[in-house]
Amino acid sequence: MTSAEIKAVLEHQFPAAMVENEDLTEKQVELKGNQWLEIATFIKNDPDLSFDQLECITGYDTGEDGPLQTRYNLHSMEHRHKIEVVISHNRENPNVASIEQLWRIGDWFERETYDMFGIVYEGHRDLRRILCPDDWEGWPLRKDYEGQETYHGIVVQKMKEEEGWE
Amino acid sequence: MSKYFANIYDTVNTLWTGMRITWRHMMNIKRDNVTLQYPEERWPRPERNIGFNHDNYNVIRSRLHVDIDECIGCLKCTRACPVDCIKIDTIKAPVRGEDIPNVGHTGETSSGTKKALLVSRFTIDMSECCYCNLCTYPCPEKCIFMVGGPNGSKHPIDYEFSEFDRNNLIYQFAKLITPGQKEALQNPTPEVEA
Amino acid sequence: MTVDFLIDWFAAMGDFPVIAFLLAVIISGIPIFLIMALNAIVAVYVERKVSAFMMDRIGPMGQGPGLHAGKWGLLQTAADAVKLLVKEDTVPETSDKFLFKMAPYIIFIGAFMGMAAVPFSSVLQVADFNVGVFYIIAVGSIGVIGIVMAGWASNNKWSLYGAMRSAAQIISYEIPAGLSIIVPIMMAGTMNLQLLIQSQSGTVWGILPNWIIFNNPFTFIAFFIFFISAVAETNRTPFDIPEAESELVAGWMTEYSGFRWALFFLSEYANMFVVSGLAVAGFLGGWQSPIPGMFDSAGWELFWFMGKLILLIFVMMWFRWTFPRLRVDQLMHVCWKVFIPIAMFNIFGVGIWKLIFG
Amino acid sequence: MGIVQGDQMILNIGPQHPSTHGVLRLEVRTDGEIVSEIKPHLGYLHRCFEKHSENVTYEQVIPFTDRCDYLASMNSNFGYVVAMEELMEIKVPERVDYIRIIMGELNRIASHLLALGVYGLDIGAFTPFLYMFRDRERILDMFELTCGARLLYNYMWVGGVSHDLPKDFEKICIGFLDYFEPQIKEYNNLLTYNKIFIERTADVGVIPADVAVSYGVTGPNLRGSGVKWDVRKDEPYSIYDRFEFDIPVGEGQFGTLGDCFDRYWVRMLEISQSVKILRQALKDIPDGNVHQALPKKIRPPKGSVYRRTESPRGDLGYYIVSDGTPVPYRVKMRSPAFTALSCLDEVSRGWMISDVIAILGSLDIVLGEIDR
Repeated sequence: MTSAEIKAVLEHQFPAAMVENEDLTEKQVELKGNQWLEIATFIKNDPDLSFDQLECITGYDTGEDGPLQTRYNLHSMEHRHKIEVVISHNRENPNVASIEQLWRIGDWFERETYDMFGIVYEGHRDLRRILCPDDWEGWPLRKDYEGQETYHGIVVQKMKEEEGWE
Repeated sequence: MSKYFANIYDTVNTLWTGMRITWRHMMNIKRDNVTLQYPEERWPRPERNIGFNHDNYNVIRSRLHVDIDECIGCLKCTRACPVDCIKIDTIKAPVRGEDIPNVGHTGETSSGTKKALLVSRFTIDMSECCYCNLCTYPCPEKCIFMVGGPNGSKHPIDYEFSEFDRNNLIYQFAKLITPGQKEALQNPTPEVEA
Repeated sequence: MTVDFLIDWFAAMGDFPVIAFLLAVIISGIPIFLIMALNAIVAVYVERKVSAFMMDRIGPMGQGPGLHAGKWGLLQTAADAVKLLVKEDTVPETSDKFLFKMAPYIIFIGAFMGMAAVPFSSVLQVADFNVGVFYIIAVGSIGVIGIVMAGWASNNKWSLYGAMRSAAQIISYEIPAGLSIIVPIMMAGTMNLQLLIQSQSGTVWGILPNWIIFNNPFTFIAFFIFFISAVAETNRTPFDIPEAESELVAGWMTEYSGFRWALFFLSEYANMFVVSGLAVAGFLGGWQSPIPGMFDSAGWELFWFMGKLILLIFVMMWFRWTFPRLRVDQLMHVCWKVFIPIAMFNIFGVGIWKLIFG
Repeated sequence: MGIVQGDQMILNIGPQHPSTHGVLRLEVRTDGEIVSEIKPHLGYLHRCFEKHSENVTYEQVIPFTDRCDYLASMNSNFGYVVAMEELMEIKVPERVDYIRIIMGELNRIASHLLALGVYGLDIGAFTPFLYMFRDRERILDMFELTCGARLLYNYMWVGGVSHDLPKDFEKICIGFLDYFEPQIKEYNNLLTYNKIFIERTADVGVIPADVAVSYGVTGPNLRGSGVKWDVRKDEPYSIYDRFEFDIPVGEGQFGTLGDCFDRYWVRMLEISQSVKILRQALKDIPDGNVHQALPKKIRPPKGSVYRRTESPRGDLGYYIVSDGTPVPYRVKMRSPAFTALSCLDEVSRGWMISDVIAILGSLDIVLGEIDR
């Protein structure tokens, strides 16, 4: 199926969940977060769609004032078609349902996105930081992130600055 | 039962095949040996005659080198460096394209470009360099290169530049300029007026 | 040149039997230790070279006469030994220090005692027991105690795994080794190593030397079972699971360093020497010449014995650098389901054979 | 750390361990030798690839991609430039495509050789490892000849490659392939058909096809489970659609479909397929200028692209978002080893510690790519 047809199926099934977004390409579709688990279950199990492979979850920060986004690249091994689902989150309290139990790789992808953006995936059974240390502060890939100056008493030395390096 | 013995036969057979291979290699060690006794013998560095723009030079990436007399201080290499290991400070030359002998500044590059800037500092931290070669391509005078580059004939390829002190890996290429000379160059007017 | 000879000799010099006994034992202990050290130094060098040649490398070339530009790294193991002796001897803070320090000696003593009964020639043997075969098999298992002690005392999970695997492995492989060494005992009717070797003189079927391995098909199979079990008992690849470096880092030796580790190393190579010596004595005619009736003077006896022994040690190295490693359960499978049934069958077969042909 | 039952023990494999292929820590809960749970702890090699990428220009990202999958840097570069070219809609000259495929396939062989050799090492066979390293060295020599670097190449650029091939490259490469093909047979005789090796790998660590897909396992690991999926064939990028080659899939000839042996065997077969592609590419490679399509300044239009390519470890995806400036707004790397490692827990439950090492080795992970 083409992306347009997939979108049509989604619109038919979940008319309330669709969000118009002009920034997106025709391969992407933005959905509301509140129905996501239901939609995910549907597109995974529906024989016509059958998105059985979750290629990638990308966290995305639209800017210092804009919302955070999670982008899911889905692919169907059976039908060989793909779609990218975009879900926007409130910047102050970013959360969305976890799809970790549908696509098992979602476990680590969601942990990674949580680690980098602080997006909370509700229902995830083991939502911890994965790449950064457990006690790291802040969400590194957000645009308003500022690095820690000390970590466990280790001062980030600006030796080079003292020597005249910028 | 026959499977049991077939298994044992299979095991003995395949293990014996493997042992024959190692035996053969051991017997032909003179022919098969690939070890080089490093400090005494070295692998020949590959020579090739086409590089960027089909110039005649070796593409081997070893140590960065700058021909400071050619440098015009355009900062293109600094901008190209992904790890910011090149630092350049420049002073506006009093007269464009003129030699300043007391600081060893030459006014023109070998290709005839007149220098407007005097490079007072050209530092490369080789311990940070990631050997990506990106700084060498934008250089308009081809004065920064991995040794063995366009001027390979002048500078032999050198891999072995380990140091005991990390600071020795910060290479200074600019001609030494004392603070007094620097000040004089930056504020040339008072002297002229006096 | 047995220890009995020395005891008699000292006893004849005066009326102090206890002192004579002690002197004789100590004096005969020195050559054993020298042989062990020399064996380790040479075997490690050979192992390095063999492994290198099998891998298309040339192995150590530096340390030798003339230092860096020296010849073939002949002094490499000597340099290693010096390095091990001057290395810091670390004892983990949380270890059981007494056991930790004891373990290397116990393993060493096991190997050392085994060496005492190796028949180098018809006269060169430190202790000529009337139960020599049994003795070697018995003292060979002392090492297990040391290994378990080392693994337990290190207070390290990897060491513990290594020790447990090792205990299971060595105790299991004692059985096929023991069962297959019964075959030469049956053939010769003695457990004395000298008598066992003497019974293998002459020829069999006119051409082959009358070694037990060539005596009948069952003994032929028994030799291989014994040899492979011996490899397993010395913890070498493909049975090196107690120290499997890609799984258990270094197994029960993980926490050891310096001289204590050197003792483990020494014992490992000494164990290889002892089990190969037993295989040679039991199956390959010991110091008997391969061409019956020729080259059998005293010097040749030593030469033949050492030649056969070195050949077997080489085969162990050859195994090591060719094969992958088995898993614990597969190791047990091979032992209990393959070797032990065949070894049992062999004893039966040899008995029948002896009844009919012997 | 969870509650430990009386007769269970928690064992830390790594971060410093010979068989974790880098700095990976596995928190293994064991019952004797039997593994009941594995918790992988990542991040020991985290070098902030994605954060770095947001602070350097597009061409400066390429040296960082080298360092992600340091065993297949060419393929890492390849994935990035393919994604960038899709974003910028650049058509590269044909010669560049051929050069890229030659380099990518050579690097695939090199990477697989290392994977197979190290796998032998994990199982305990030392010698095949060195034989394979010996041959990998020759490939690295060819890379050195081409671009001056042996491991981290920075060779593929957006719109081209940094250097043209050296003059005699075709001859040297064909010479290597002629030398190399008989070696595969020797590896097989020495390691693959070895009964001990088969016993250690067959039936061990079975990943059923549906589990593999659900865990996002890709590349040789997925094909080892019998799924015929290869981005080079199914979503052809560059000019892979011009070449004749098969996708080897696991058959479970010595055990169950999807076991460690299948994954190993698929890699071995893929080496032959890469040789096949290389021979075709070297035969047809056209002349041309490799710098023709290099953009003066890389300033992609606003937009985003997700493109995956087939690296030796599986689907290597790049998600690149551009805001019209010369600096990327967001670069996300979907690393195949990351997804492959995530299934380790499920696959190795109930197996022994030795098998965990075997399974981990068969997944062919590169920590540089997992931690990025």
